[in-house]
Amino acid sequence: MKHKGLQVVIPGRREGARSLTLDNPVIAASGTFGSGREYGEYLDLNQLGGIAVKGLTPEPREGNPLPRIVETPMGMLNSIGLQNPGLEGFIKEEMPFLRTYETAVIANISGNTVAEFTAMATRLESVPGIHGLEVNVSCPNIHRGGEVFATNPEMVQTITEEVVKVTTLPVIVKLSPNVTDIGLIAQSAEAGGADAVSLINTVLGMAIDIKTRQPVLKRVMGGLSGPAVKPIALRQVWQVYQAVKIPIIGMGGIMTAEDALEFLMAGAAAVSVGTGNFVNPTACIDVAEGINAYMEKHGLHRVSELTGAAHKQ
Amino acid sequence: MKHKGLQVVIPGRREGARSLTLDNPVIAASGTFGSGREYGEYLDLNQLGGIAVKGLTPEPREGNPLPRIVETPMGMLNSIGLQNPGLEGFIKEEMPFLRTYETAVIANISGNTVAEFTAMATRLESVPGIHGLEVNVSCPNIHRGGEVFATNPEMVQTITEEVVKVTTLPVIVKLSPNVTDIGLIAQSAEAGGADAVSLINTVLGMAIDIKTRQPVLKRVMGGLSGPAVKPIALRQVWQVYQAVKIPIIGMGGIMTAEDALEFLMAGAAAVSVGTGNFVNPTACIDVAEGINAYMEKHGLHRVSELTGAAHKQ
Amino acid sequence: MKREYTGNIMYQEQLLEDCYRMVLKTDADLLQQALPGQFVHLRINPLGGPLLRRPFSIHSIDQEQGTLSLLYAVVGQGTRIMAADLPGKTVTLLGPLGTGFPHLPASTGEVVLVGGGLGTAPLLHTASWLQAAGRKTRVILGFPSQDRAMLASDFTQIGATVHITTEDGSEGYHGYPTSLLHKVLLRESVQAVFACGPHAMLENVAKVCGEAGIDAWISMEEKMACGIGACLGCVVRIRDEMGSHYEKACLDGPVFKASEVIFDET
Amino acid sequence: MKREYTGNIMYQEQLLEDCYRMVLKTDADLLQQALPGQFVHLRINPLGGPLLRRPFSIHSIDQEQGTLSLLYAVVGQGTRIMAADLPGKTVTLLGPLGTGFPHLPASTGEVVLVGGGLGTAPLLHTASWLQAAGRKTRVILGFPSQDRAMLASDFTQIGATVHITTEDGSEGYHGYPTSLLHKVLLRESVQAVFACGPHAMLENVAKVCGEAGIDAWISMEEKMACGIGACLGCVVRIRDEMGSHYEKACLDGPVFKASEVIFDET
Ligand SMILES: Cc1cc2nc3c(=O)[nH]c(=O)nc-3n(C[C@H](O)[C@H](O)[C@H](O)COP(=O)(O)OP(=O)(O)OC[C@H]3O[C@@H](n4cnc5c(N)ncnc54)[C@H](O)[C@@H]3O)c2cc1C
Ligand SMILES: Cc1cc2nc3c(=O)[nH]c(=O)nc-3n(C[C@H](O)[C@H](O)[C@H](O)COP(=O)(O)OP(=O)(O)OC[C@H]3O[C@@H](n4cnc5c(N)ncnc54)[C@H](O)[C@@H]3O)c2cc1C
Ligand SMILES: Cc1cc2nc3c(=O)[nH]c(=O)nc-3n(C[C@H](O)[C@H](O)[C@H](O)COP(=O)(O)O)c2cc1C
Ligand SMILES: Cc1cc2nc3c(=O)[nH]c(=O)nc-3n(C[C@H](O)[C@H](O)[C@H](O)COP(=O)(O)O)c2cc1C
Ligand code: FES
Ligand code: FES
Repeated sequence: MKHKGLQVVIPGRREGARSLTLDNPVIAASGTFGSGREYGEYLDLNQLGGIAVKGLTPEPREGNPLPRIVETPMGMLNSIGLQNPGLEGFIKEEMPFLRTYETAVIANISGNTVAEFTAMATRLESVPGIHGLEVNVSCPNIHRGGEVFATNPEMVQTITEEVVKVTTLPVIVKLSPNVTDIGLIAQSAEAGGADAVSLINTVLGMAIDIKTRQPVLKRVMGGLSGPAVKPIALRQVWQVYQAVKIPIIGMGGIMTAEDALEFLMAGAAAVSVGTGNFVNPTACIDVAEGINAYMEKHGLHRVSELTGAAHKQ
Repeated sequence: MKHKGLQVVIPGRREGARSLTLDNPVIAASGTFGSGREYGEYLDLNQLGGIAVKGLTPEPREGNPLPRIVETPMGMLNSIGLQNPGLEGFIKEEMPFLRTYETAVIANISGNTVAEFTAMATRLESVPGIHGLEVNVSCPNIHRGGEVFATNPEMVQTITEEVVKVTTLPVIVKLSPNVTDIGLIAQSAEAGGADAVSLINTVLGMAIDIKTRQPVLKRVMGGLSGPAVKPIALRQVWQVYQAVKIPIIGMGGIMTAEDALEFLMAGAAAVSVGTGNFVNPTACIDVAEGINAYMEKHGLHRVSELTGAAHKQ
Repeated sequence: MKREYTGNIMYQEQLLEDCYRMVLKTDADLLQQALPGQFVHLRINPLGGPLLRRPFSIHSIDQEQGTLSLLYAVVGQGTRIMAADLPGKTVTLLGPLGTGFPHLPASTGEVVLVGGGLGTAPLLHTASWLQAAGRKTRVILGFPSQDRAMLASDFTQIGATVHITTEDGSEGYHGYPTSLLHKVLLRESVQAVFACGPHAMLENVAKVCGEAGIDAWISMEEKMACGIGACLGCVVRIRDEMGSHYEKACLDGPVFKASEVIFDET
Repeated sequence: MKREYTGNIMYQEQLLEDCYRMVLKTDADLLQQALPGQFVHLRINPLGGPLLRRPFSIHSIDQEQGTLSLLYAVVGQGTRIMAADLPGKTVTLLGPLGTGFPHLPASTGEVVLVGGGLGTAPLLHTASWLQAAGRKTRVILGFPSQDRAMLASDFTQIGATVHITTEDGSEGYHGYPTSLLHKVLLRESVQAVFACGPHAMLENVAKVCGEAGIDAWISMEEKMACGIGACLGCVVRIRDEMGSHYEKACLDGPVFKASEVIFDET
C-alpha cells in the first residue's frame, strides 16, 4: 500500500544520519518473515511498509535443537536460537533478492558483546539496499555473566552510543518486555542516540510436558508472542510513549488492522506483524489496507494523526 | 478432595509460627472467588484446598469506575480497584459464613504503607478461622511516590519483616510478575521471613477502544490474567523455585488439572485457580480431582513428589 | 447444588442482517426455574475461545419442546461464532442467573414493556409470563426504521398489545419509544413499566416514569466475567440514603428499580 | 501468487475411536497441484482458537467431486475441535505445501509404501498416483492390533497389494511393519520405499533399507508454525559432506531421503 497519507518517516537524529521512510506503517517483524522470499509468494513485497529481516549474528548460527516452537493459548513460544547464515552469508544470499524490491529493508542485528554489534553495524553501513538497523538487545552479554543487555539501562545506552557512532543508517533499538520499567530502558536508548525504538520483543515464558515431566523446549525458556501478549505490548508502548520523544514501532500480537490501530493510538508511529504472518500469510498487507480504510472512513490524512491519540482526552 | 496424599503443609518458619495445612493443593485465587459464597452454590467449599478471599484493605473501598473488565485473547484485564468492605466489614460479614467450613481461609491483604499491612496482620492474628495471610505487595506505596512495593526488593523485604513480627499466622508474600528478576524479589521475601510466596499476580496490560480512541479502562492499565499468561507464570515459578527454598503457590491461567500439573512440576507446592472459576464454576474441584487421578495413574503418593519434578533430569 | 447445563443448538432464525434467534434444547431444571428478566451465561465454544462466557437474556421458553431461545445481535467475536454455529453444536450454560422483573401485586392497571432494538430480547418471555398471570400487557418496541423492526407478531400472538416506534417514522409511531411511553402514561392506567434497551433509553424511561410517578424497572447490560457475583466486574451505581453504593448487575440485577440507578458512569 | 483456500466440510467418517476422515470441498487449483506426500496447513477455527495452523497430509483427492480428504487422529485441542465439527463448517487451507515423495524413474521394480498407524494418511494419495502411473505398488500397514487396523480396503480398491501387520498378531503379519519390510526387500524386486509413521519406525525403515541398499524416502512430522519456510521452527538435521545441517520440514520436506536424516534430536 502506497500513498502519501500512509507514509511514515523516521528522521535521522544525528548529524549526517539518514532517515527511514516506510511506504506504510506496517513492517514484517524480524524472525517471522525470513528474508521475505517465502511470503513473497503470497503477497507483493513492494506493498509492505518494511521488512525487518531475521536476526543476524556476525557468524553463521545453527540455532537451537528441536522442538523450537510450542503453541500456548492464543500465543506461541519460540526457541529458534537465531539460526542464520551469518552477516556475510545474509549479504551474499539474501540482499541481491531484497534489492529487487523497493520496500525498506531493516537489518536486525544481535550480538553478545558491544564489539559484535558495532562490527555488524560498520559492515552494513556500506551494503546497498539496507535502509535501517534494528538493534536487538535481548541477547545475553557474555562479558557480564550472561545478563541480558536489554534489562540494563547503562548497557542499552552504551550499545546505542557505540552503534550510532559507526553508522549513518537510522538506528532502531528493539526493547525487551521483560523489565520492570520499560520507559527507563527506552530513555537509555534515546539518550544513547537511537532514532527510534521498537517493542515488544518476545516475553519470556515456558511450557512443561506433563508426560515427560520436563520443559518442552530444550533450552527451557522461550519467547512468547502472538495475541496473548497484545495487552502487555500495548501497555508498554503506552509507557514508552510517555517516556521518550523518539518514534516507536509497536508490535506484539497484531493480527488485524484493529489491533494495529490500538498500537498507533497507544503511541506507535508504525507497527510490525510477527506471529500473525504464520496464521495469515497476507496479514501485513491486510493490516495496511485496514488502516487505510479506517483513515478514509474517518477523514484522516496522515497516520501520524493516530499516533498517541489515546493519550489526548 | 481430601486424603493424605493430597495434603500440602506449608510449615511456619519462625519460632511459634503456625503452619498452613491445605487438604489438597488447589486454592481459589484472591479476588476471583469473593468469599466463597457464590461459588458455594456450585461446589462444596469443604472440597477445596483453600480459599484466598478477595483483597482486603484497612478501610472499605468502592473500587474503580466501570468498565472494570475487558476480554483479551484467552485472557482478561481487570481493574476492580480492590472493592471490599474493609477489614472489619469482612470480619463481621464474611467470617461467620467462612467459619462454617473446614477449608483453609487465607486473608489477602493490601496496603499503601507498611503500617497498613502490619495493622491488618495484627488485627487478623486474633480472628478465628483465618489460616494464613497472603500479603499482596502489588500496590503503590504512597510514601514512595507510588512505586509499587512488589518491584523493589528492599520494600518487599521490609513489609515481610514487619508483618511476620506481628503475626503467628503463616505469611505468604504474593509476587508481581511485572519485574525484571522475580527470583530476586522472592529472595527478599524469603530473607524477610516469609513462609511461602505465591505468584503470579496479574500482568500489567491495557486495551484501547478504537471507536473512542481512548483506553478502555478508566484507570488506563489493568491486570491481565487467564490462559494467555500461563507461559509467563510457569516461567516465573520455575525461576523462583531456583531462587528460594520456601514453598511456592503457583497460579496464572490454570484451567485444568494438566495446567496445574505443569505448575507443580515447575516448582509449585500448591496452585491457585483464578480466572478459570469464571469460565467453569467447578474449576477448583475439577483441577483437584484431575491431580488426584494423575497421581493414582502414576502411582504417586504425595503431591510433593511432583513439586519441581521438571528441574530433575 | 447449582450446576452447568448443556445446550444443544436446534436451529437458528435470522431476523435481521445482524440479528439471530437461537433455539437451544436444554435441561428441564433450567427451563422451569427461569423467571422473566433473568439471563443465561453462555460458554460459546467450550473447546476453544473466546475465554469468557457471554450473558444473554432469556428470550422465550418452550417447556413442551424443552427449549430456550436467545435473541442476539452480532457485535463481536462471540456472537460472530454463534451466528456461524450449526444445528447440533453444543454450548454450555449457567443459569437462570440474576434478579429479573418483579412479581407485581394484583392490579387492574396494565404493565407496559418498553424495548429498544435488541433490548426486546427479555420482554417476550416477560410478556408471556404476564399474560399467563392474566395481566394486561402493552409492549412498545423502538427501532431506528422499518427495516430494523421485528418481533411485533411474536407479541401479538401471545395476546399483548403492541406498538412499534421508529426513529424515522417509516413504521408505526414516529419517534423514540420513550416519547410514546410518555403519552401512554398520560392516557392509560399503568401499574408499572419494565424496560430493556440502550442506556440512553433506560435513562429516559427512568425520567419519564419518575415524572409520571409510575414505578419502573430496567434491565442493565454491563460487562460480566463470572456472572454470579464473585468478581465485582459488573457493578451498577445505586442511590441510597448515604449517597450511593455499587450493586452487582449479575446478582442484584440485571433488573433494577429505575429510580435508584445512577447513570453517570456508563 | 499463492493464496489461502477455503475448505467446506462435506462429511466426516469415524474410522476408530480417535481417528476420523474429513472430506473437504475446496478449490480446483489446490486439488490439481497436490502431489503425493504434500500437506495442507489448516486453520481449524478462523473465528477463534487455536492460534496456529495445523499440518495434515493430503490423504486423498477426488478431482470430480472437487474434494480433498484428511485422515487424522484426535490428539489435542485442534483435532478435538475438528472431530466435533459439523458438515457445513468452513476452515481455511494453505497448500499444497512441501516437497513430497519423488517422481521415480521408470522401472519394473515395485514401490513399497510403509505406513505406521496414522502415518498411513499420505500413502493413499501416493498409492493412487503410483497406480495411475502404472507402477506396481505394495503397501505395508502397521497397527498395534486388529481393532486399530484400518484402510486395507481403500488400498486394495485402487489396485495396490496390501499387507497388514499387527504388533500382537491379531491380524495379518505378527510384528512390526519394518520387519515385514525387511522380508519383502529380500524377496521382491523393489525400486524404492516410501514411508510415513512414528519417528522410531522411520528410523528402522532407514536402517532396513540402508542395509538392503534400497532407496527410501520418509515423511517427517515436526511442529510447524508458518508451514512455508519462514519461521525455522520445523528443522530436520540432514547429513552432508561437512557433517550436517538443518533443513526445513515444511519446505525441503516433509519427505526426506531416509539415508540423509539424522534422528538423534527427536
Ligand atoms: C444481563 C445481560 C443480558 C444480555 N442480553 C442480551 C440479549 O438478549 N441479546 C443480545 O444480543 N445481547 C445481550 N446482552 C449483551 C451481550 O452479552 C453482548 O452483546 C455479547 O456478550 C457480545 O459478545 P461478543 O463476543 O459478540 O462481543 P465482544 O465485543 O467481542 O465481547 C467482548 C466482551 O465484552 C462484553 N460485551 C460486549 N458487548 C456487551 C454488551 N452490550 N453488554 C455486556 N457485555 C458486553 C462481552 O460479554 C465480552 O466479555 C446482554 C448483556 C447482559 C449483561
Ligand atoms: C507435514 C505433516 C503432516 C501431518 N499429517 C498428519 C495426518 O495426515 N494426520 C494426522 O493425524 N496428523 C498429521 N500430522 C500431525 C498433526 O499435524 C498433529 O497431530 C496436529 O497438529 C495436532 O494438533 P492438535 O491441536 O490436535 O494437538 P496439540 O497437541 O494441541 O497441538 C499443539 C501443537 O503441537 C503441534 N503438534 C502436535 N502433535 C504434532 C505432531 N504429531 N506432529 C507435528 N506437530 C504436532 C500442533 O501442530 C500444534 O502446533 C502431520 C504433521 C506434519 C508436520
Ligand atoms: C519465530 C520467531 C522468531 C523471532 N526472531 C526474532 C529475531 O531474530 N530478532 C528479533 O529482534 N525478534 C525476533 N522475534 C520477535 C518478533 O520480531 C516480535 O518482536 C515478537 O514476536 C512480537 O510480535 P508478534 O506477537 O506479532 O509475533 C521472533 C519472533 C518469533 C515468533
Ligand atoms: C477480577 C480479579 C480480581 C483480583 N483481585 C485480586 C486481589 O484482590 N488480590 C490479589 O492478590 N490478587 C487478585 N487477583 C489476581 C489473582 O488472584 C491471580 O493472581 C491472577 O488472576 C492470576 O491467576 P489466574 O490467571 O488464574 O486468574 C485478581 C484477579 C482477577 C481476575
Ligand atoms: S459478573 Fe462477576 S460479579 Fe457480576
Ligand atoms: S514451519 Fe516455519 S519454517 Fe517450517
